[in-house]
Amino acid sequence: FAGGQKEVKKAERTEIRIGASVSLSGSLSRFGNLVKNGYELWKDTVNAKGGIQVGDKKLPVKIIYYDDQSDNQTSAKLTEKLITQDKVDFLLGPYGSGPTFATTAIAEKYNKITIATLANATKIYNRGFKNVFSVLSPGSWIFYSFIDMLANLPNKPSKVAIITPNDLFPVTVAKGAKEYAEKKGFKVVYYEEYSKGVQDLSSTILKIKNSGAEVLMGSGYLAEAILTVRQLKEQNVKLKAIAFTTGPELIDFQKNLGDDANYVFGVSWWMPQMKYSGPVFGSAADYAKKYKEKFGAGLTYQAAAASQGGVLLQLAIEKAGSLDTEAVRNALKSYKGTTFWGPTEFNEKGQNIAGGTVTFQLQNGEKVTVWPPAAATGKPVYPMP
Amino acid sequence: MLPQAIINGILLGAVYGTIGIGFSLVWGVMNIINLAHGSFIMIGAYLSYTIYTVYGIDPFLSIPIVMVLLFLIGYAIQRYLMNLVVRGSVFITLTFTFGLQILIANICLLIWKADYRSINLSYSGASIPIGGVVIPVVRLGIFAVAILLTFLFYIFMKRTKIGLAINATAQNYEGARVVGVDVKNIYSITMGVSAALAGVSGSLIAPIMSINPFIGGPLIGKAFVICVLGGLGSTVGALAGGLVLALVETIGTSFIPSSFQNLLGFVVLVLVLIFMPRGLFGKRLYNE
Amino acid sequence: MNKKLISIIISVAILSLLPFLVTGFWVRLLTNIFMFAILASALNIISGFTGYAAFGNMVFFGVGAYTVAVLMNKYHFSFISSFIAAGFISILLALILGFLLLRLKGHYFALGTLGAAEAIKYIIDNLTELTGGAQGITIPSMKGGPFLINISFYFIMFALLVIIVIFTWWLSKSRLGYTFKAIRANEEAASVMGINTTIYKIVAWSLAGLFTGLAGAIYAYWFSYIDPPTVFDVMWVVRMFVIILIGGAGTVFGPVIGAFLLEGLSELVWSNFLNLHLGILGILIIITILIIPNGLASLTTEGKGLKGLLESIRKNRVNAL
Amino acid sequence: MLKTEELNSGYGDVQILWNFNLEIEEGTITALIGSNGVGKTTFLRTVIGLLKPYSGRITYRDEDITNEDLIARVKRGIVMIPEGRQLYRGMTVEENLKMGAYARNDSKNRIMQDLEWVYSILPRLKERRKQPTGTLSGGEAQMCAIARGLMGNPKLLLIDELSLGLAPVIVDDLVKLLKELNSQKGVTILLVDQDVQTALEIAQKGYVVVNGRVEMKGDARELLKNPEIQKAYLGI
Amino acid sequence: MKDEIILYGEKVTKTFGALRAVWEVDFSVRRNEIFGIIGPNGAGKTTLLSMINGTLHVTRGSIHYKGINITNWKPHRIAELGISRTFQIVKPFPGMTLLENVSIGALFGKDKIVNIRKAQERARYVLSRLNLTEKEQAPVETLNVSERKRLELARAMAMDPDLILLDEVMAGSSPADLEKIMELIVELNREGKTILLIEHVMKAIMSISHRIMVLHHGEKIAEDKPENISKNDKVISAYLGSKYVKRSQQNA
Ligand SMILES: Nc1ncnc2c1ncn2[C@@H]1O[C@H](COP(=O)(O)OP(=O)(O)OP(=O)(O)O)[C@@H](O)[C@H]1O
Ligand SMILES: Nc1ncnc2c1ncn2[C@@H]1O[C@H](COP(=O)(O)OP(=O)(O)OP(=O)(O)O)[C@@H](O)[C@H]1O
Ligand SMILES: [Mg+2]
Ligand SMILES: [Mg+2]
Repeated sequence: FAGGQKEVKKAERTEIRIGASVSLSGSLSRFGNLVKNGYELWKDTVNAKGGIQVGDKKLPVKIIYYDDQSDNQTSAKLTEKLITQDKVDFLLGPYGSGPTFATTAIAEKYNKITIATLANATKIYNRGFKNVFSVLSPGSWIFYSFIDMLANLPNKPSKVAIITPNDLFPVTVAKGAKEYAEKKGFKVVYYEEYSKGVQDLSSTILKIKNSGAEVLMGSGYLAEAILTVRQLKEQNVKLKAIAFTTGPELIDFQKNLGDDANYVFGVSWWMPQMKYSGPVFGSAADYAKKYKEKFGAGLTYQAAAASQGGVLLQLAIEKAGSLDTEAVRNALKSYKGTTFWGPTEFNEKGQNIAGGTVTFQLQNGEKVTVWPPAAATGKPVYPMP
Repeated sequence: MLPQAIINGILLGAVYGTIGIGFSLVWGVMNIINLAHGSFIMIGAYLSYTIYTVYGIDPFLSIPIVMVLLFLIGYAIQRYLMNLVVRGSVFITLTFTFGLQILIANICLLIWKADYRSINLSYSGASIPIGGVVIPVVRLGIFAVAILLTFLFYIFMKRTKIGLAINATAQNYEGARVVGVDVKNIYSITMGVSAALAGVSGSLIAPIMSINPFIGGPLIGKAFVICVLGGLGSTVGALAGGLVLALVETIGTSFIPSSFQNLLGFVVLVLVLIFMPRGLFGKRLYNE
Repeated sequence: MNKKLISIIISVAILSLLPFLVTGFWVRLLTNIFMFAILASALNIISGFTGYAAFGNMVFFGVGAYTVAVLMNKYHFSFISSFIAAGFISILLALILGFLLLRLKGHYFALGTLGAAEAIKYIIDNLTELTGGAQGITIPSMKGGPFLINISFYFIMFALLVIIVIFTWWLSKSRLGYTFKAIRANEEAASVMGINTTIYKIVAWSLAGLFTGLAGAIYAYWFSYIDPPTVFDVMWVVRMFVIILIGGAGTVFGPVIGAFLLEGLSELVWSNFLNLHLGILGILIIITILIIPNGLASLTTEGKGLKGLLESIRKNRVNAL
Repeated sequence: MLKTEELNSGYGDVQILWNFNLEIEEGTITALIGSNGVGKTTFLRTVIGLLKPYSGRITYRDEDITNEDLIARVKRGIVMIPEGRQLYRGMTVEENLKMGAYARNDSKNRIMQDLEWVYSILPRLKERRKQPTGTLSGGEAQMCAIARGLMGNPKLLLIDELSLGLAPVIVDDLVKLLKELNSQKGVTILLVDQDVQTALEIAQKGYVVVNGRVEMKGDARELLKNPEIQKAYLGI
Repeated sequence: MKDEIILYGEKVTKTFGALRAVWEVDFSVRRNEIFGIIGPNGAGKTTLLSMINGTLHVTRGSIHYKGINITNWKPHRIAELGISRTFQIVKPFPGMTLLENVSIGALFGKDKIVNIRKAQERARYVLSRLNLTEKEQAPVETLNVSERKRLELARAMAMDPDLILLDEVMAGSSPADLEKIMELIVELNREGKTILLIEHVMKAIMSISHRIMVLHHGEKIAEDKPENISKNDKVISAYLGSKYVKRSQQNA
């Protein structure tokens, strides 16, 4: 009866089938396409060498993509399709925590492993799922390097403000930043979650002004980062430093803001300037070069994280020597190592607890890495002129 | 803090007003809730952006060009598509404009990609301090243009023959035909004018907000609220609706967390509907 | 009539066997189609029959889903009891909103419901303690193997669909159905005939709300993670309107036919055109309205053969200006 | 002035008018009478151009206007006061009247003069000039519709149900008005009315319509004396 | 019993802003009477009727039916008491057939038939009395003026009311149809129904009404038997006109 539910026999394999449902259209498509670039780059790199070593055979990688149209409901449906129709062996995750919630629930039902490349909302990993592993460290960590940098400044500020749209990932980030800043002795004089998707932040800006904050940390997305910088200026609010999670690393940010983008800080999970290296891609700089050859400019951490997802999967399969879910899961669990992306180690829930973050600053059009010192290519300009 | 919030609200409100006027016009005249209105605004913003980046023309100066282009787009859409179904039920026209909206968004996606864009003027961010408050220059300019155009539109509707004909057609299709109004043309002009107004809104938001092909949806949400607040079929109402919404948003969120900003707009909408079913300035007998 | 009955029985039989023969993806797809058919049928009661464009109908879906989520996540209720609770809360909400909003007419009503739905969405969004706020809330997944889980949800949705279709069928023949239609046609005249329009409108709205809320309840458990933007998504209502439109408003099977066509076709035909499918959906909507504005159900009434079909298409066209 | 030859017209598949022949001389008043549903309104709608005839010919001042659209016909001075009034409900009386002059190319001054003239003959409307027409009483609305027609400066005036819902005094006034228009301004009038007596009293010529066909035509006085007509339409 | 008053109003008033549409009108209608209301256009006749059946709010004063104060009741409750009305500007249910239109009246109205088939039977009977049987399945959009008016009447009759409020049901009807409707109204009256009638067709209202009330500028200026009304100077100057008097003398 339940013929459709049976697994394909493994003996006849000629390739490793990997499924990825990503947003190629709709509101998340900009990032969805970056993620796809990352997956493609990894796949080409592996297949150029004949594929992944599974036991005594080398099997090429085939990635099947579907477009979830930036809709959670659709991404769940497509994941079920990838598993039951296309019979994929593993899954690479979508962009964002929302769709990852949806796809990992399906994958768990069928006992398939997902490497969640761009989803680190804590809640995803608190559901007791066995089959989800995160490339990124917990979302709440992303401002750590920026806060560390502030704490080490000679003329360090004492009052900081944190704002975030009330959306899954940004709020996780903002809460983490608040906790860490307080731990480091800063006074969080203003913390606010504003409505997602607003086109006007003037009252929030006013409240920041009134709070006497010296430094602003903004969680959220590109549009909000641009809006914040612009309205800060309009309302004549002068701060000593401004930092964002998403925004400064993208070319759009500078294009949209011109000179006003100068000296804004960005925090990121990864920068090409970092001095990590490891198997598959070599060093971070090597990776950046490869990316540029294939896709031109515009490398961001999103693409790198996606490639890193592939790398982790590849290393685990090679270590397990099989495509069996159980074996690969064990290999991932016991993995501890460094690649171009940096260090990785998973806890019980599948979160990466070894990763760090970097802080950079836009200085006259250049992204200058300023923290941690080990990766730094320049000094932070503080306070902003 | 409050005076500044009020200033911010008023400046933003005029822009909201322009968003509402064109929407309200099409709704009032043709009984169409034009879900593609947000897309028209988006096209206006993109045109303004493109003219600025390619020819370096200031968005304030390119407003007439954008208006003309959007008028043509609106006119053509009405003439060759919408006129075919405009006599159908509310469901039909509504769903039709929804289809149109998806289509336009996707065409824009092909042309301009999903990237966020906005116009960065040399004087953006400049502001005039007066007393304890500051007035951002760009927003002041936008405010002035919005008020001016609202005024011109008001005159157009009240004083010109075409304006009267638009109104008459709105209220009695056959009655308008009988006195010799070319209703096909009037409908198309109406949509054209509405689109031109949307173009103005687009030009005005391009320097202060980020645009991408998906901003149409949220803007429609605003247009709804503004239109209902102000009352259907009233230019002054749309302006008032815009001001009220913007003030509610800016003043309201000065006292309560900003996460309630969107909630506030809708709560006001529902309250107004319950207590003043025709909005602040809505006319009786308008599409009843 | 007899022929119709036979084809219905055959369809039901096929749909009962199908999940045992196809893969999990198809089971999900069908479950999803059933859900949209339920939602569209529910909307059909208030909008198709009674003529009130309830744009905010998703409010019931969201509230139903959140009832299940909160009860199961926070208070460890079983699914069955949460499901029943979702039904009650949906009706309660319909009563409250109905008394406030059903005095409004036409577009104003559409907007009023939309406003109320958005307001409730943002309230749930801000009740972080209870609902998890914008971060969403997870629901304990159903226990069991994938096959069991798949067919369970399949048959729950299927049963609800059958119930609502039977109900609509009864409605179309009943005094209640006449009443709804009279209200749609001319409310003032209806009230002068002795119809308490307020009460009947609330009845229609509650029925729509009940079924929508129950569908939302199942959805939450099925999906195991919900957040406000998804379960209160206005675009879903628009999709339901498109479904009703394709099938035929105010008819019994229209919404079901529409759901199968729109959701099924979109899956089979154009979801493979990466990047383009949304545009295709737009074009499809426009073409449907240009050609068969009254839905497929309007086509069956005219004579036989291609000529009859073309004739009925011609007759049902919206007259151009 | 106006002539229809073998006119066939109707709604889609439902043909209403059959080989309809009618002729109106310039400067006269013609009455079109018949029971309900015989096609009088349909005829007027075809003449003004709201309906396209299936076949046949319409000539106006010896020019074939069969294929001309409604706007061109209005510009020629053919004006209709439609059944059911068709006012713009949300607009004021005055705005409605101004719309009546829509197709005219006259100066604003001329139009304002006409407005005053219309007000002078229908003073009730002047009282209500700022009231939205949707709230007028039935009879006031009828007056407004007639006044709007007059604002079109008609050469040929088609009136569908002049007296419908009007108080007898008002009907008297309007009848006087039509006579004046006809004799002093030379407006040609085609009048449809269920008050057959009044209609035939002011008309020179009458047509009787039965089931979409002209059944009888002739001098209005004679028709009034015709026993058949007296029996069928005058209730005598 | 015969002279029992079943409907009366005291100082009934309706204002729209500064406009006195109806001003302190006292009136009373006796059981089984045909009570006519005439008056110039805009005199407030329709407004008064709408207040009686609850579609318009009463500004001041009170209205009583069979001893119950029904002032400002909802229209549907008044319908349940057995009062039905027609609209001067007809309001059919579009998109439904004639039979369905009339069935709704039977399903609700006074005695609320629950069985659809029974309601349709009643509707058919009513339609046959109005010569509309042939058009039973026609969509209402295709009806002409007189048919629409008769449809209004049919719906009101299907509700099986005791009191029927008729607002210009004869306007636009040809003399032949007029005759039939007049007969029907008289017949209904003989069957025991009380009728309140607004009409500008003098021939009709003068011949079938038992009593006539005349409104002018919202106020009552006369109330009497038809033959006296047509001689009342106030009524002649405000409403009938001298020509009417002349003509009716001629015909007589
Ligand atoms: N849109 C329509 N579709 C089909 N039939 C129609 C339509 N409109 C009117 N009719 C039919 O056409 C016939 C003629 O109608 P018309 O209105 O021309 O009659 P009339 O002579 O003006 O009658 P009345 O005195 O009642 O105004 C009527 O029987 C009516 O049912
Ligand atoms: N909603 C309203 N707002 C303002 N004025 C109104 C409104 N409704 C009615 N009126 C006015 O009240 C007066 C009485 O109107 P009503 O309809 O009762 O007259 P009527 O006696 O029925 O006249 P007719 O014989 O012409 O039908 C009219 O002058 C009308 O313009
Ligand atoms: Mg007629
Ligand atoms: Mg009246």
